[in-house]
Amino acid sequence: MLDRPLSPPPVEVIVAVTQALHCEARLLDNEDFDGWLAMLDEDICYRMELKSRRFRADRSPPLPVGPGVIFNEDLGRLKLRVDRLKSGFVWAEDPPNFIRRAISNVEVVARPAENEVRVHSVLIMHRNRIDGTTRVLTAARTDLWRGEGQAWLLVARDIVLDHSVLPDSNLNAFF
Amino acid sequence: MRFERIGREPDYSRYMDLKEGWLDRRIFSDADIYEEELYRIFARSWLFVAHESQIPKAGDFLTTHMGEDAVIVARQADGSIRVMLNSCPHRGNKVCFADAGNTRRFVCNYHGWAFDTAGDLKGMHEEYCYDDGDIDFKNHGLKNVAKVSSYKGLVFATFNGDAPSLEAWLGDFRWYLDMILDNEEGGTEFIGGCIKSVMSANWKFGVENFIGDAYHAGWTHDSGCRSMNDGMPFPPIDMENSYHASVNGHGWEFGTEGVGDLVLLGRPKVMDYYNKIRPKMAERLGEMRSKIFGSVASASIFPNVSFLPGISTFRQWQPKGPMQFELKTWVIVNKNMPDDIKEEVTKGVMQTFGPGGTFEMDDGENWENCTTVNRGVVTRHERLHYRCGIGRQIEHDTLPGIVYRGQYNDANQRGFYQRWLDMMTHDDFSKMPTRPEPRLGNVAETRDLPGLFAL
Amino acid sequence: MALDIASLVDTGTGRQSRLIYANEEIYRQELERIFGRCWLFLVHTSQIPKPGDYFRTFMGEDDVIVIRQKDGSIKAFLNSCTHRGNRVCRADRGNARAFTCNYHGWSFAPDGALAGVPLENEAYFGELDRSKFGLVPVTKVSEYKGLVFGCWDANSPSLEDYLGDAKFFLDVWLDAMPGGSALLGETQKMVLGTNWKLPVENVCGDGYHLGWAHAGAMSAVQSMDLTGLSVGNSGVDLDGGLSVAGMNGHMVLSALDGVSGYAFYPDPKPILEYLEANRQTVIDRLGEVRGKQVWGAQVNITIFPNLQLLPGLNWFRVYHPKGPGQIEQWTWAMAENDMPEAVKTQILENQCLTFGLAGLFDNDDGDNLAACTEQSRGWRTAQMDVYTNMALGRSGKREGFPGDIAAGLVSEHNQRYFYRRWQEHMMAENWAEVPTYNINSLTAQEAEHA
Amino acid sequence: MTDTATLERTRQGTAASLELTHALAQTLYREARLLDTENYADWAEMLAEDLHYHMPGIETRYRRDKTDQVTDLTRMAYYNDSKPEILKRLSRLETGTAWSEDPATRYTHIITNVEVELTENADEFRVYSNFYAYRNRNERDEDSLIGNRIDIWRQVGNSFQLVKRRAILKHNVLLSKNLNIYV
Repeated sequence: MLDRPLSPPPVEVIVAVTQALHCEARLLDNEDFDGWLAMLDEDICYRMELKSRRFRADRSPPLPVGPGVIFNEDLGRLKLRVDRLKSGFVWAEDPPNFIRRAISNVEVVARPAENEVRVHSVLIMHRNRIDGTTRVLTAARTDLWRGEGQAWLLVARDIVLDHSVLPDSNLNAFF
Repeated sequence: MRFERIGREPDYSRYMDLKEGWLDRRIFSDADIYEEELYRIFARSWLFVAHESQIPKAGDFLTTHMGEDAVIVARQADGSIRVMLNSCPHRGNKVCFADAGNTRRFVCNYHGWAFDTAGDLKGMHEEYCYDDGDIDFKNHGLKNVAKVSSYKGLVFATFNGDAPSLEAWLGDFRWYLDMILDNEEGGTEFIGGCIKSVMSANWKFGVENFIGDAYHAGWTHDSGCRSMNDGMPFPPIDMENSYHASVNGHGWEFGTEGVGDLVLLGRPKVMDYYNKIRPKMAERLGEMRSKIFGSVASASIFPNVSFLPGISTFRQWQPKGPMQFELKTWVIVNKNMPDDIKEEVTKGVMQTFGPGGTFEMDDGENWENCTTVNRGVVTRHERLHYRCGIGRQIEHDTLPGIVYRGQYNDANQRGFYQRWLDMMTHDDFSKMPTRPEPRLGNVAETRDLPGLFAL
Repeated sequence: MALDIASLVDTGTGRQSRLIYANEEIYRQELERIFGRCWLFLVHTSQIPKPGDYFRTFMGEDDVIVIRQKDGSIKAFLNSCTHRGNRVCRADRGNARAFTCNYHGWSFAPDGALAGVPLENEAYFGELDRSKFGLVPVTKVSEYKGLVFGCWDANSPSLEDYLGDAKFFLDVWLDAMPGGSALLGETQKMVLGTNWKLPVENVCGDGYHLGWAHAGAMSAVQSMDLTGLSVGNSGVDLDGGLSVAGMNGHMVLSALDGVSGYAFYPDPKPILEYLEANRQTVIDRLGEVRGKQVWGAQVNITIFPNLQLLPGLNWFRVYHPKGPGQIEQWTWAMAENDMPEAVKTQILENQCLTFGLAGLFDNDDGDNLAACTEQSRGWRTAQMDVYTNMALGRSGKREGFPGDIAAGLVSEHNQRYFYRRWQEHMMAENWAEVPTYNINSLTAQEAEHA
Repeated sequence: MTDTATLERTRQGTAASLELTHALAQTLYREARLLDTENYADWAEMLAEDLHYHMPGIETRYRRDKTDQVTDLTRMAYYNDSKPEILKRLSRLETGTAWSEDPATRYTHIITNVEVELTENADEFRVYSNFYAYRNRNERDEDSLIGNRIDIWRQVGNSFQLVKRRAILKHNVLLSKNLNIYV
C-alpha cells in the first residue's frame, strides 16, 4: 500500500469515490438494500475479523482455524442477509431502528490501476434502537473500488471494529 | 454539627488490622461504606477548597465540592473568604454554574433569588408576590460552612462546628507543608485554570498512592521516567536516608537527596532555579528541609489533597460515588519566580502529571482496575497487603510525626487508614486520638521553633 | 430483609415472579448462592493447549485467569493482585511465563505463586512471606473430557456428580469420535441488556420461539427440513424431538433424526458426508440411540447455571452476569477434532453467520430478551408473574434416555426444571441442602432390567 | 455559511484551489490513519521542527467574564508543546514499559469539516477541521473526544508539515482518566 498522499491528488477520483461512499451510506441508511447490492462488484469480498485483546509481546501461536469473523461475505451471502432483512419476519427491525452513518477521512491511499483505487475511510454508526437507547459504533475500512464507466463498484472491504465487546444486542447492519 | 447517620454503630475495625498490615477490599467499593464516608469524613474534616491566589480580588469566586456537596468560595470586600453551599434555599437549584469568575451577586436562574458574595439573600424577581413575613431574609441566605481558615495560601473549610482549629488539624504536618508553601519569600500561587478528569476508581486509591507509595514509581512509571530522563530508569532509593512521616492521617514520603523529583520534571531551568535559592531556603527552613525539598517525594493532606513537592502538581480527589472520583489538577509555583520559570514548571507538570502526561497515563489504569475488580463477590472479600516496612518505625530528632525509615514503606498508608478508621468510629471529635502527640504545640511559625525543629 | 424465595417460583404451575429478572437483592444472592457455589465453565482444554497458555474469564462477576501448568494440569486464579487488588492480566488470552501487576510490579508464576517482588530486600527487608501472597486460587478446578470447570465451594459434589446424567448428552460431542472436541475461533463477545436467566431458559427449552422469532433467518438459510419445527410454527411434529430435564438442573433439547443440526447450513453437503462416513464409528462408541439419532441432530445442552452448547449448530456459549439487567454473552464455534479442516472452517464461518455477533439468528433474540428484562422493572409489571406452563405434567420415561422427558421440542418442560434448580440453590444455605437427582437414570434402568 | 466563507475568502484572495484543498484534506486523513495505527514515527515526520501544539484546558465561565481561555499560553493546558516536547511524550511508548498501553488501545480519528485558506506566507496554509477521536481499551473502557482544530500546514516539496495546531477539546471535566491520544 502506498502510504503517501498521491501528489498531485487525483482530485476527480477522490471526489467521485467520496460521492460513491456517501451514496452507499445513504442507501444503507434508507434501507435501500437492492440499491446497495447494485454498487457491489460480483466478486466482492466483504470482511470483518474477530479480534481479541492480546499483550503486544504475546508468544502464543495463531488459532488453528483462524480467529473467526463477524463478516466474511461474498455476494451470495450478502444477498442472503438482505433476503432475511426483506423477509418481513425480522421482528428486531420492526419498527425500524434509526441508523445514521457518518463517513469521513476518505483517503485515496493507492491507485493500483487507472480505474482502481484503494480507499481508507472511517465510519461512525449511530443507531437509535427500538428500545430507545442509542449505540454508537466506530470502525475503519479499507476498500478497493473499481470504476466502470460512470459508476464505481465496491470490490473489497476490510472492516476493523473498535470494540472488543460488542456494545449492542445485534449487528443487523452493514458497515 | 451532627448528622443523621452518625451513631449507626458500624464496626469498621473489622475492615482492617493495621498492626498486622491488611485491609479489606470492601472499603474501596461498598456503597454503604461510601455513604458513611461522606457523613463521617467529608462532612467533618477540614477540606481544601481554594488557593488564595485563585480569588485575589473582592468578588472573585470559584466553585468546587466538599465531599459531594457543591460549594462556592468567594472573596469578600473585607478581604476575608466565605464558603457556602451552591444551592438556592428556595427550590435548591444551583446558583452559580461557572467554575470561576468575579461577581457581585449570585442569582438563581429559576426564580431570580439573588445573593451577595457573602451568601446573604438580597432580593428576588417579583419580590412583591411575597407578603410581609413570608420570607425572613436573614435566614434564607446561602448556607455558609461552619468554619473557613487559611494556612499560608491554602484555604480550607469544614461543615463541622466542633472541628479543632485548622492549625491543630494540620498539627505538626505544617513543618512539612512549609516546604512547598514557604520555601521562598512571597509564598505561592496557582497557575490560572484547572484541569479536571474523571476516573472509575475509589478516591482513597489516589490519596494513598501519593501519601506513601514510592514503591509503585519504579515499576508503574518506568516508561514515564525513561521518557523524561533520557532513557534512564528510576535511580535507586537510599533506604537509610529516606523516610515516611505521618501526622493525623496526613503523610509525606521523601528522600533527602534534594533533586529526584526535580529531575523527573525534566526541566533543567527549574532545577537551576531551585539550586540557586536553596541556600536561602536553608536559612529559612533549616538545613534538613532544604535537603528534603526537591527529592523523590509525594504527599497527601487528609482526606483528599495530594501534591508532589518539586514537580509542583497540586491535586484534589473529589469523591463521586464509591467507584468514581474527579481529579482536579493545579500547578503551584512560588510567587516570586520569574515568568519563564513559572512557564517551565507549568509545561513540565502537564507533560508529566497532566491527563496526557507521561506519568499520569499509567496511574489511572491501575486505580481503576484496583477498584472495578471488586465487582466480584469472591474478590471483594480478599484482603490486601499493607505490611511493607511495618517494623521500621524510628524516633527522629528533627522529623516530626510518626516516622519510619526507608521510603519504600506502607507506613503512611497505614497512618492514613488509621485516621480513616478513627473518623469512621468516633462520634465525638474531641475524643479522637491525635497521632502522634504534637511536638510543635502552639508555635505559629515552624521556622521559629526552638531547638531541634529549626535544624 | 430475608428474601422469600419460595414465593418467587412455583414449578408446579409454571409460574415465576418477574422480580427474579430485575431485583438487585435477588441478584446479589444469585452471585453468592449460584455463581459462588456451582461448577462454572472456565475453558476448553483446546483453548490452552501448551504450558503457559492462559485464558481470562469470569466466574459470576469475579475476574479469573485460567492457565495451563508445566505438568499439563490446569489452574485458575482470581485476576487480582494480593497487594492493592489491581488486575494482573488485562489481555483476553495468550501465553505467559508470569503475570506482572502494572502497579508495583509484583509478578506471579503460572502456578499463582508470588514469584517476584521488586525491591524485595530494599523495601520489605526480605521479611515478606511470599507464600501467603500468591494469587487466590479457585477452590476446585476439574475437567470433564476437555471441558474445564471451576468451583468456589469446597463442599460441592465432584464435577462428575454435578454433571450427573447430562454427561450422557455431553458425550455426543465430547466423546463421539476418538479425536475428541475443540472450540474454534476468538471469543465473540457482546453486551446484552438482559437478565442472565432469560437467554438460558430461551435455549434450554424454548423450541417454541424458533419458528416465530427466527422466521426471517430460517427462510433465508434453511436448507433442509428441521423435524418438528417450521416457519411460523405451522405443522409442528411433536414427536420429532425430546425435552429432557430432571438431571441435577441440567437440560437437553434433542431432535432424533441425526442430521438436523446442519439444517441451517446453506450448503450442508460436506458435513453430511462427514456424518455418513463416521456414523458407524459413533454407533460403536455411543450405541444406537445416540449414534443414530442424536449425533448430528439439533441438540441444545444446558449445564446449570450458565453454559449452553449446541452440537450440530455447533455453537458454545457462556453468559457472564453484569448486574441484574445485563450480561456479556461469549460464543465460540464447536468442532470435533476428527473433522477435516474444510469442515471446521465451514463450521466456524457458518456459526458466525447464524449465531455470531452479526449472526442471522442471534440478531433476532437480543431485543426480545432485553425487552423481557426491561419490562420487569416497572412498578406495576414487577408485581406480575410470567409463565412457563406449556404441557404441564406431560412427561415421563423414554426407553434408552435418562431424565424426565417431555415429547417434542416445543414444550416448557425444561424451563420449569431450570427455575426449580434455581429455586433449590437460592433457598439452600449450603450444598448439603441442595438436592441431587437424576430421574430415570440409565444406570438405575439397567439395574431394574437386571 | 460555507458559501459566505468561500466568498469571503475569494474577496480576500485567500481561497485555496480545489487541488490544494484536497491535498491538505488527504494529508489530514493520512495523519489520522497514522494515529489510528499507532504509527507515531511517521506521524512525527509530519511535524515541523518549529511546531507549536496547544490544547488549552477550558473552564466554564460566564459570558461577561473576558478571561482568554483559548490563546493565553500562561494558563493550564493539556498540551503546550514544542516538537521536542511531543517527542518526549512519544518516547514513553518506546520504552516497552508503558504497561497501560499493553494490550493496545483501539483508536479511530474522524476528521471532518475541513476548510483550507491561504495565509500571508505563500507556503503556509491555515486549515480548520473538526475531530471526533474515539478510543476503546480493555473491555468496555471507551472515550469520545470531540473538538475543533486550527492548524497551519507548510508545504515542503510534495508534502505538508504541521507547524501549528490549536486543538480545542469541548470538555470541561475531561470525561476520562487520561489522554493517551493525540488529536
